[in-house]
Amino acid sequence: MSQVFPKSTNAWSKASLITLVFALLALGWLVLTLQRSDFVTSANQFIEQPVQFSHQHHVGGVGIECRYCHTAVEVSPSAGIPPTKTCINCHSQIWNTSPYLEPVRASFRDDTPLNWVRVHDLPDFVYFNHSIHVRKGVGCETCHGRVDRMPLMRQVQSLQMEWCLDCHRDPSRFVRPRDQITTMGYQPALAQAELGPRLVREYGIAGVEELTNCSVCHR
Amino acid sequence: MSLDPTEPNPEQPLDVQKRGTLRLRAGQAIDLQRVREQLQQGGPPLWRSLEEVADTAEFRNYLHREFPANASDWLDPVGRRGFLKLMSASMALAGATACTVQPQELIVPYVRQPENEIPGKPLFFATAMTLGGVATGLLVESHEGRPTKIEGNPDHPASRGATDLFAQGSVLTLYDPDRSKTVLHLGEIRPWSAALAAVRGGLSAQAATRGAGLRLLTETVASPSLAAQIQQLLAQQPNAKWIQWEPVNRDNARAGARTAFGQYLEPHYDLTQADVIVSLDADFLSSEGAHNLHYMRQFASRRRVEDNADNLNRLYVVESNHTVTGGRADNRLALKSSQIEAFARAVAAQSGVAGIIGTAPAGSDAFVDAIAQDLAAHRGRAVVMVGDSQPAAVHLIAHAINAAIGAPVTYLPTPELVPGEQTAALRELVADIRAGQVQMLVILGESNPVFSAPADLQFGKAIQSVSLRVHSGMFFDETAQQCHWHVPAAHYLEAWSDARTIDGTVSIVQPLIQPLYGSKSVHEVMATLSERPERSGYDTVREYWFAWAALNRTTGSTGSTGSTSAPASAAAAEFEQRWRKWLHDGFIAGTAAMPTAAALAPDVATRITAGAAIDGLEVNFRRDPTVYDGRFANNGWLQELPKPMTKLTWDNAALMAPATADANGLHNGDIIAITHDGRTINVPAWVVPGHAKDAITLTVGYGRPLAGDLGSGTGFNTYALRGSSAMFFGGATIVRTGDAYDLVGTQDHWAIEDKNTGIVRAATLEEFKQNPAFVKQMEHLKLDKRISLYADKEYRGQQWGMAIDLNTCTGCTACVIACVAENNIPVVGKAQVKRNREMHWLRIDRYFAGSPDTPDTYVQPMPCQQCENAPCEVVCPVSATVHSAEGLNDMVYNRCVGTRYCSNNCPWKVRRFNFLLYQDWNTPQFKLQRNPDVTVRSRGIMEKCTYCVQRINAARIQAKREDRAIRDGEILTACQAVCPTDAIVFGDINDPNSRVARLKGSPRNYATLEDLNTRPRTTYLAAVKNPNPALPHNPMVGTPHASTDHGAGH
Amino acid sequence: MAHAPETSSALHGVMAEFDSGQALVDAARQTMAQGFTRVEAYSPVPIEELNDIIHKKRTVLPKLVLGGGLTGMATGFVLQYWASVIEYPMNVGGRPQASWTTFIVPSYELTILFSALTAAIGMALLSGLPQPYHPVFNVERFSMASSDKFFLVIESTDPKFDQRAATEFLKGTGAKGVYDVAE
Amino acid sequence: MALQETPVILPGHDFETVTETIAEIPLSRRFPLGWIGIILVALAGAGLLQMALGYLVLKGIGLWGNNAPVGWAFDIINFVWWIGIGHAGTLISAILLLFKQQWRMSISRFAEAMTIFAVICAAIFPIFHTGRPWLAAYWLFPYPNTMGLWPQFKSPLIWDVFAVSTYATVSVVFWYVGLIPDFATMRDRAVSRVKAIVFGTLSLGWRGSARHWHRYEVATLILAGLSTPLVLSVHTVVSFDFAVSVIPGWHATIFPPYFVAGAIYSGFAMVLSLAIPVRRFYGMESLITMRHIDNMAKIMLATGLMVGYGYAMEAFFAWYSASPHERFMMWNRMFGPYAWSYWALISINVVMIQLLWFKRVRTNTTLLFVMSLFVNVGMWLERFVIIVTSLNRDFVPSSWGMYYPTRWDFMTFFGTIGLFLTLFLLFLRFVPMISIFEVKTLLPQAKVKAEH
Repeated sequence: MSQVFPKSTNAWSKASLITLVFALLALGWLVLTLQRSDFVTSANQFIEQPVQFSHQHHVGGVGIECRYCHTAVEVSPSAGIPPTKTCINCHSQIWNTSPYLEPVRASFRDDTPLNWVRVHDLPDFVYFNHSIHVRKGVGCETCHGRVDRMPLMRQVQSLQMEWCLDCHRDPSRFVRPRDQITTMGYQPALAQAELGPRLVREYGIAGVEELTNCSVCHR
Repeated sequence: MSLDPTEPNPEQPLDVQKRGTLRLRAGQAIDLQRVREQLQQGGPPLWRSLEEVADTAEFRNYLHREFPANASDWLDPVGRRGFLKLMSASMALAGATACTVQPQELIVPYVRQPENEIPGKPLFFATAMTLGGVATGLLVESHEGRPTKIEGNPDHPASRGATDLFAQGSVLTLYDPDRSKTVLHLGEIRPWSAALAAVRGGLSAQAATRGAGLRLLTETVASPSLAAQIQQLLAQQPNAKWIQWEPVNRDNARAGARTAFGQYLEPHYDLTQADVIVSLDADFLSSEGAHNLHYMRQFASRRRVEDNADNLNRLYVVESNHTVTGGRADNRLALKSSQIEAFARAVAAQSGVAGIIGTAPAGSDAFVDAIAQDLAAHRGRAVVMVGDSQPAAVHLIAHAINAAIGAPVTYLPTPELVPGEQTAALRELVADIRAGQVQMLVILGESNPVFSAPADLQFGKAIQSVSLRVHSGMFFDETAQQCHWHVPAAHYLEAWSDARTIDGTVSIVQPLIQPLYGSKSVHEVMATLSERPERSGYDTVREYWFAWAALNRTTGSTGSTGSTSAPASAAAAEFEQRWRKWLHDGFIAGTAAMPTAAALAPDVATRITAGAAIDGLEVNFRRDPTVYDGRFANNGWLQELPKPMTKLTWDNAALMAPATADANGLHNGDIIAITHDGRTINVPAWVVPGHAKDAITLTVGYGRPLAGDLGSGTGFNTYALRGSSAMFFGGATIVRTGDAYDLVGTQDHWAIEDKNTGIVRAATLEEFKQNPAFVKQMEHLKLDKRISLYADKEYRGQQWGMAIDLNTCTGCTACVIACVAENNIPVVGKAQVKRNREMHWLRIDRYFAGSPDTPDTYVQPMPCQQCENAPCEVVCPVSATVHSAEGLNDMVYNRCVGTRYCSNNCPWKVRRFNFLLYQDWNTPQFKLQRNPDVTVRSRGIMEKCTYCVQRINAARIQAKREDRAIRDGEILTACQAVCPTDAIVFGDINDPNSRVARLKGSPRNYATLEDLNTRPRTTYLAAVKNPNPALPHNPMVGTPHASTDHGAGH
Repeated sequence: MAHAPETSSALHGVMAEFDSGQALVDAARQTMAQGFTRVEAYSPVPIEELNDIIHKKRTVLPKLVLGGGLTGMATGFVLQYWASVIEYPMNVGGRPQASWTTFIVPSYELTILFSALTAAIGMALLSGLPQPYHPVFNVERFSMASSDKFFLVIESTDPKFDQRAATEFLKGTGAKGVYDVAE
Repeated sequence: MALQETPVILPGHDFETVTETIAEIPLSRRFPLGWIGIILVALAGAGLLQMALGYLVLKGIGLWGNNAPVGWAFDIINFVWWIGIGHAGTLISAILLLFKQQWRMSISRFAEAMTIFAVICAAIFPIFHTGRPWLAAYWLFPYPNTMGLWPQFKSPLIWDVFAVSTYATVSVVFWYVGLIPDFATMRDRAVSRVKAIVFGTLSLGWRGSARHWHRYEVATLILAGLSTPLVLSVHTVVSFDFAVSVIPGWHATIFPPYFVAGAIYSGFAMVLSLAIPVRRFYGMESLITMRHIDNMAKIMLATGLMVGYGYAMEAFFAWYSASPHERFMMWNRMFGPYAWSYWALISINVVMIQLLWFKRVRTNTTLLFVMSLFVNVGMWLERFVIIVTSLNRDFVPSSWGMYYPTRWDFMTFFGTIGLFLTLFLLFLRFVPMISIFEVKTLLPQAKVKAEH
């Protein structure tokens, strides 16, 4: 028989080709979306910690300044996670019998460190330095978000390279005065478009050519 | 097309390592005649190996025939087992890497944060490392309590910031996973208390005889507090004996001084004052040992010709082996070690030393005359130096010459506390043991006498009769195996101690880390022999110095038991202050020894015992340039470090002159049987141009059966040949066995033809004076203006560059190992080095010029040239290597996909590729060592010198935080920091006042391969040599007369 | 059986079979001369004259391909310029960022890629392919159209179409056989 | 000249016999024993390739002999070799079409198939020779990624990516377009319903209408017109990998034409290596006649002479440049440790090829077959010489080093030959190996007299 296919095949074949084209486009879109999703970046994910430490309470409620605990932030690449001693400074006086804080007391008693789970985890080939960012007017909030509203610490930014470049290509959009570094919910006194470039000049922030050099972050 | 007929049988994986790589077929000697002819006819002006010059058909055939293969890959059990699993995993990876979520990581903060410790910031602690009875002052970089990198202590009066390659390598030994970890009794794990009890038991058994059966065997002791402990023991056990033993000891120098001056003294030459230096087998320019660091710096200060060309000194070297120092000589004479005495006598006779007569060895008259005249012409500004391997007689003669010519030399007490002649002491110990007088033997330290003692003493066998043998060392080595008890010893970075450096200055050795295992410091082991057996090392050291401080509070020198009237608490507080200062500074100021008024015995000439002449072949024993006496045999960095002159890695060999090899029909890798004093060993031959004829040099320390995973079985045990009567040289005969061995070097892999392209440039002092800009005339494409298709890119602001002075560089290779340590460079192993896959970012290129018998040697450190118009960058498809605004040729490991195109397109071939997973990702100890500021590279990634970009970044961040510019000299690259001669200078080339900019302004400054217009940021300062015009010398390399159109002319 | 005139409403047309290309061309000329407009010829090998005789129109494909090629070239150049000059300018070996000479090759390759894809896909789409079902296949003899027989179809949509007259006319053109083509 | 008169198709063929001869092979249910035997060997080779590549991904590029001076070796040699081989197919189907060479018609189909399979084999190497192929596979393509980074478009390797992927795509498209009418023939002749559906789907419903043919002919002509500059550009771009570098022996302006000529040369050798056994085995002597063989041998001679000219020019430039690096490079090629490879390639590509001046040689299929194999070896050696002997000794003598291949190098290389043969044998069995409709146009039946 010469006629191999039923008449409906014509419609089917054309429909399937159109579907294929759209499916490929959708797949491409999916991949591009997925690679920036929280699933991949680990942003906004609940992370179980040995002690459910609430930044909301300590920062927002009690009003402890960031640098009380993260002491190295102005001098070291690492902001520093406080030693148990820092917790005990207060918690030997208040809530000193709370079962909630037993791991902290146990740590201090037994001289065994607490094992916190890293929330902001950059790849090992990225060399981020807190001290220089803080010195040049990048606020804590810019990268870490409204910590004072986080009952549990979470990552709010993607921490992907394009996100880093966003600021390194034009820091004037993000910098703030040095005395506002630890402010949560900072509002610029002037329009950022005016203040930003001024701070960039004042703080001697390097130009885009330097800031986007590979070896600035990768060594 | 059968490319690989000699491919090894996969059934025999071990053979792969041992097959001949660098040899011709056994039995095909080099045609030396042909070599000479080639050279006379204007053969290659620069050459790297003899085969290259000879250009023999056999050599070429061999090159075609030999196709080594990687047979072990067939047999790797992990590979086979994991094959399917990883296959599927890798396929999954291929699709899924983009979406991989990083594994969860823990943060473990301190419970109580130590003072001064800022997480993420390295700290530097001053300490010192002792080797061979001399300490070097160090600064050790520590990251969160992990020592990671050794630097020299710039404030230390003796070394001024330089370190040698053993100090650089020592940090790896700390983390060596093969270190001994527990107390062992006959191989079984025991608690420390059991060892303590055994020692106490042994000691109390000696009480009756007041220690008559007790012997203590240590390394050369440079620690005052340890010496005090030992003296205390000897006071309590007056019949006990203490023996110090180092296989590469300084007996000859000590004996020479004792005979000449009546006391053990250490001569200190002031090379800054010396216009003429005569080295009689003294290898004082190699980066081995604290003393050399001092001399190298002084020597280099007289090789800089920018301000005053007449500053240039002249170095004569007379030696048997071709050493680093020989390579730097302005005039060099290769002479058998046994003839150097005669040579010295002849010089002495001509220099007016009364009572010494002698005729120069055949053929060296002119050299003797030239030296004698030069010495006479530079009275008061010339020195004669003698190597430790020369017998006491030569030292005596040199003392006499130096006295006669008024050499700038002072005599100081020795750095070791109790100098002596060690071989004799060891011989006496063995005699005592044989006589049954010894019941208890305590062996401390790394000198490993069972392995390293002279073979004729049969030390290992002899001590079997001692009923209690206790050993403490960092490794369960050959000696530990022959002892009842073994106590793991602490590394110097783990324990408190103290030590004297070459001029007597004391450093407190402070630990940077708690002992990784249950190790005990030597002080703690010694304490077990005292009435306070559990005294900590810290207490021992501190108490000793407390007592010393009490004596020296006001007087400043030892002697009076001055009355200490001050209350105890005030004294303690004051001491605490001083102690802190000592620890901070890294040394105790004012402890340097005062020169002794050494009077040369008037009858010195009669005290010289003439050495016996050696007819025929002579065998020399020398310490190894990289594994020292064998104690670093398990140190991968040092094993893989190419030996400065031979460029061999992972092995030692019988070094010999081309003429000797020729006469015996030998070629590189041919195994010869060397017989000396009735003992025979088999060693592969390696031909060294410029080696003395009829002499063979063996380095010791290889062939250890119990060195550890890396070191065991590498090389050949030459201690087995060495006897106590001829510790450094003696007569020998050799026989070719017909077997061959695979010796692997990093440079002479294969070479036939060379070409002169002005990579190395040199001139004599005369030529330099006539034409200071001689380097410019050596460019073979003389373009006045570099033409380019593109507009020149302007580099503004801070621009990094480097200048390397070929006149001060000695080729000691300390920079290579410093680079390895700083930049987490992996060790690849012999099989991979054989495939040209060593990972060193910085290599020291070594070229010979002239005839194979009397070659000139040129060395050239070759890091990344950091070209402005970098050929590597343009060809990278993924921007993994691009230029930074500061002119760095950035290498981004995480972006690299590994096409290797950049390496192909690099004219200097300074890029290194991780062909396999070279980095050890599993051993936890090695993880501790790594520099956290440098990415650890995985396989499939290109890497290269970054000018230590991590240091640049650290300095830049520091400077920006302080709102200032980076100061000149604030950034030292790792190679620059370690360099004993300050030959490497790094800095901002746009700052006209920076050191590097001033050097780049020197007329000697040139860029290699300038005609490619890549504009390297690394440039070189051409060498200026100062040969005696009265002696024949090879034409300088790269000079106009040598740069005739060569290369393609063949 | 196909030539049994099933005079149902669903008739695609009438088909004539010829032995040679020459015969088909001759028949086509006659048919067109007769004033038929909805005609199609089928042959196992390309016969360029048939298109000129029957359809008289050249295809627009070349113009489409030109458009595709220019799009490819622009895509290539703009992508490279944007990526290396605007998005992330880097100093690569001291070369200028907008180094147009080096952009030639990818632009050139994309020109060809886009053109070729336009040509192939355009050809198929203009011809209404894929179209696995077609009434002409209902004629058993038509399976020879891809082997060694030549066919001419006068379609029923032709204003002048009359099944009987068309059949008769085709028989008169020297056809080896004339068949009804069911829809 | 009698040969000149040898027709492109031997007498005795008409439309039916042509269809029959060619279409019978894919439609038959029979698997010839010889075919089974060869494909088993070929499959073993392909399996070897899979194993070699799998282990390579697992362990790293260090399995191969590549090292620090010689960063590229078998990997890129094989890549260039295979890409070069591919060129003959496109040349036959595109350039000869533009030149209206009728003899191309019976060999174009399988020459094109050869092109595609050769490009597949070639494409394996650039991906797998990278240290991290799992990244190279997509970092080399421009796509909007989260790193804000794009490929570095100044690198010839990126040009390669564009050139090779375009070449692969266009070749497949061109080949498929050429197959559409033949798939229709297969559909119409298929006995089993399954085959009818498969070929029917592949033919897209091709009916051979005048309108179809018109657009088809236009499209084919355009594709040929596009493929011609494409094929010339591909090997030009491949040659840029070398010519754009600074390495003596690579950095040469003569490379693009020299590489293209070499590619066509080796491609025709491969077509001959395949055509000679295939026509005998499948009894296609009447369709692939001595005229084809003779013409191909002549092209081989012509391109071989061009390649020889290239060698001469390389040597001349080295001397004339007055650059010591260039001169040394040439000296090293001729007398260095790999001199054997240089002289082997000269004796094949310059000396042996002169035999093709003789008609007796060109008509001796056995001899020609053997020679074509030698030419393939010779062209492989040419790439060996260019890549390995240029890299092993370049500027700074201290960094010189020798290269020795390992068994993994050989396994990968022979593995790709196995893969190639597997694909080619599958093609022979399941796809009409000669263009049915094109061959028919050569027959008198297809001739139409113009009216005017």
